[in-house]
Amino acid sequence: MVWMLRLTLPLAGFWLVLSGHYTFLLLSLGALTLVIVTWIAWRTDTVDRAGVALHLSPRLPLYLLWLAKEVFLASVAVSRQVWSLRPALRPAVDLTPVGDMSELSQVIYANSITLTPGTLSLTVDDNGVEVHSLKASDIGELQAGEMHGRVRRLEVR
Amino acid sequence: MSASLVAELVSGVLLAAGGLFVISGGVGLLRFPDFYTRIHAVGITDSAGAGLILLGLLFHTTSWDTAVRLVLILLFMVLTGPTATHALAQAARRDGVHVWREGERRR
Amino acid sequence: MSTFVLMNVSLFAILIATALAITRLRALYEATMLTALFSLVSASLFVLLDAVDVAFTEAAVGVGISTVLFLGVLALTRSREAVTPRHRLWPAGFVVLLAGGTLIYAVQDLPSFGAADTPVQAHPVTETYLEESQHDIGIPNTVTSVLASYRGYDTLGELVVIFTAGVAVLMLLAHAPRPREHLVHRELILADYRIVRVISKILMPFILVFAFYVLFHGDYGPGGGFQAGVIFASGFVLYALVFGLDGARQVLPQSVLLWLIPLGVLLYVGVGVANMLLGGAFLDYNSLNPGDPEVGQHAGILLVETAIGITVAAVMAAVFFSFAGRRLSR
Amino acid sequence: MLYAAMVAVLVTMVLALARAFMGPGLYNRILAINMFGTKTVLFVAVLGFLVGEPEFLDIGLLYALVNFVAVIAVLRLTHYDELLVEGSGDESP
Repeated sequence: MVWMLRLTLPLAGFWLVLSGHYTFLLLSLGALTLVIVTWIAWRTDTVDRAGVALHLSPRLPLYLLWLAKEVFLASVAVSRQVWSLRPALRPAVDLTPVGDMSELSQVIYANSITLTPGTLSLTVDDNGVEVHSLKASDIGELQAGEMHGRVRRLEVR
Repeated sequence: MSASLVAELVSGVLLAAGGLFVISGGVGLLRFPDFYTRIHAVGITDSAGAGLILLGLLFHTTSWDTAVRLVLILLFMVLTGPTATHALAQAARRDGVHVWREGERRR
Repeated sequence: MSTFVLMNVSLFAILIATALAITRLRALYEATMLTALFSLVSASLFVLLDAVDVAFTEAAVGVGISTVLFLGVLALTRSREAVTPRHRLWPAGFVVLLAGGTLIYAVQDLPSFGAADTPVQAHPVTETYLEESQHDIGIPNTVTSVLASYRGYDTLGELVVIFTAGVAVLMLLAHAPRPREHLVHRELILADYRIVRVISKILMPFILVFAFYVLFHGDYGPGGGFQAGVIFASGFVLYALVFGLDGARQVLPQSVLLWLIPLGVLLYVGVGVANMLLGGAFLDYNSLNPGDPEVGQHAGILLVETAIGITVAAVMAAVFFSFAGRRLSR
Repeated sequence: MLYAAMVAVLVTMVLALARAFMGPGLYNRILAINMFGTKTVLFVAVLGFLVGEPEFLDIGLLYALVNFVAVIAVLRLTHYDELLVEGSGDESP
């Protein structure tokens, strides 16, 4: 039941903001859509047992704002490399630990790493995220764990 | 100053900054020495460039429908963009695409 | 030169450059990627020309499905183009030059770009569609009224073409031999890619909802049955790509797909037959609700678009399954 | 500023195209084409505002979703080549 709500509520929101026509006909078609898609999603869950659900933490918007700031700063740094006459690129590959994160948090963490220019997640498993970066200090920053901590705090509810 | 003028100004600044990032990424895609470093360049256009341009458009509109779609596009790009690049990088890594180190010939 | 001309010219230049690059490449995977790019550029051009519905279709079909199908085909054959011996290039070159020359000669007869006095613009039927569709049919998107109501016959024909093509492909490919075990070991199993798996899982329902949104809002904006069907199929293909064909088949069994293919066509024809039983002409939706023709039109268009969506989605998914099923087993 | 953003996007499209032509290899091309796809989203969005018809954003939304499927498809389906060469004798030069 909780599973269904977690899935259906975002989908319902998606339909409502997209639609913009709140007539009886379109709302009932929307309800029909939600029934069909939820049913298909339920079937996929029994097939792949991936057990992924959108845990929308109330802290998520705050995290996204912080991430946006990081992305902006990193973009400025990489852009300066792009435009400098002799780009000082010292690529490095190293592992940054994930600790005992849930799978979804690992994904958020790895994608945040990729989203920030200058760092890129290569592989993800329980040992950690293998990161490729334009300079070694970027990986050091990740290993220091600020982003990791913020992603961790998204889990706490 | 009226609110709409401020919105116009903010939108202009965001669009200009976004355009700058977008071009930077494109130039980086050509200038950087190997596949992995180029991904970082693409990262600038896809995250900062796209984000700023979409935000700029968001300040440019007064219609609710349009604003919703801009936000949705932004959300989907945040979701799919890094996933696609990560998948690419992981597949390239698995295929043994060489990681360029400083001082090597560009490829 | 106005900005729009400039944008048109630059997009056309990109388009031609892409086409030339596609012909030059011998590595067919790369060429297929460039055809996807070709679709992106031409869709942008359609947007620029204000043909929003066409752009929508091009985006959905060209990028979402045909790339995937091409790749599925390449997975069955080999991915490098054979080198044609030089002496055999001459006749081909002659034919190409002849055909190209004829086309360029014919271009002189085309109206100039953006001309207002072309037959398309000047013919009274254009006026009729644009002016009277609001009164006759009462939905904002004239493209949808033309496609589903005024020219319902044509659209039925198109649907039957898709149906026939789908059946033909399935007859050729449906009985797939299982892939040989030793060939599978180097395959990329995306379900092991944690991020791709999680994000695809989250994204898939949204793609499906978006497909339904496109289907049901064709009256108001760009969209309709064809696009919706393709988007639905591509959402499903995403699932099959990540979680394997067997998984996708468990979610939506092949037999169900095979039933859905004719179901759409039958629904379309059924609407027409119902019109006749109610005393109207074939596909004359007014007869669905003689009191208020607009309601009848609305219902008829909705049903017909749904019918298109069902068949297109089922055909696309089934065709992908049968191509991929020859190799992709997991 | 809309025009400036538009020009930036178009120029970057050309740059991405250059990388897609040059390669080298499959991955650089996919990378460039993936980037071209996201630029198309921006192009369509900005164009919608220039023309004054923001309904175009539906197309942008569609691109953002479909481009992802295409990239995943390439990654999933491009690994058969060597199989043919190593695995069976039916590959003639």
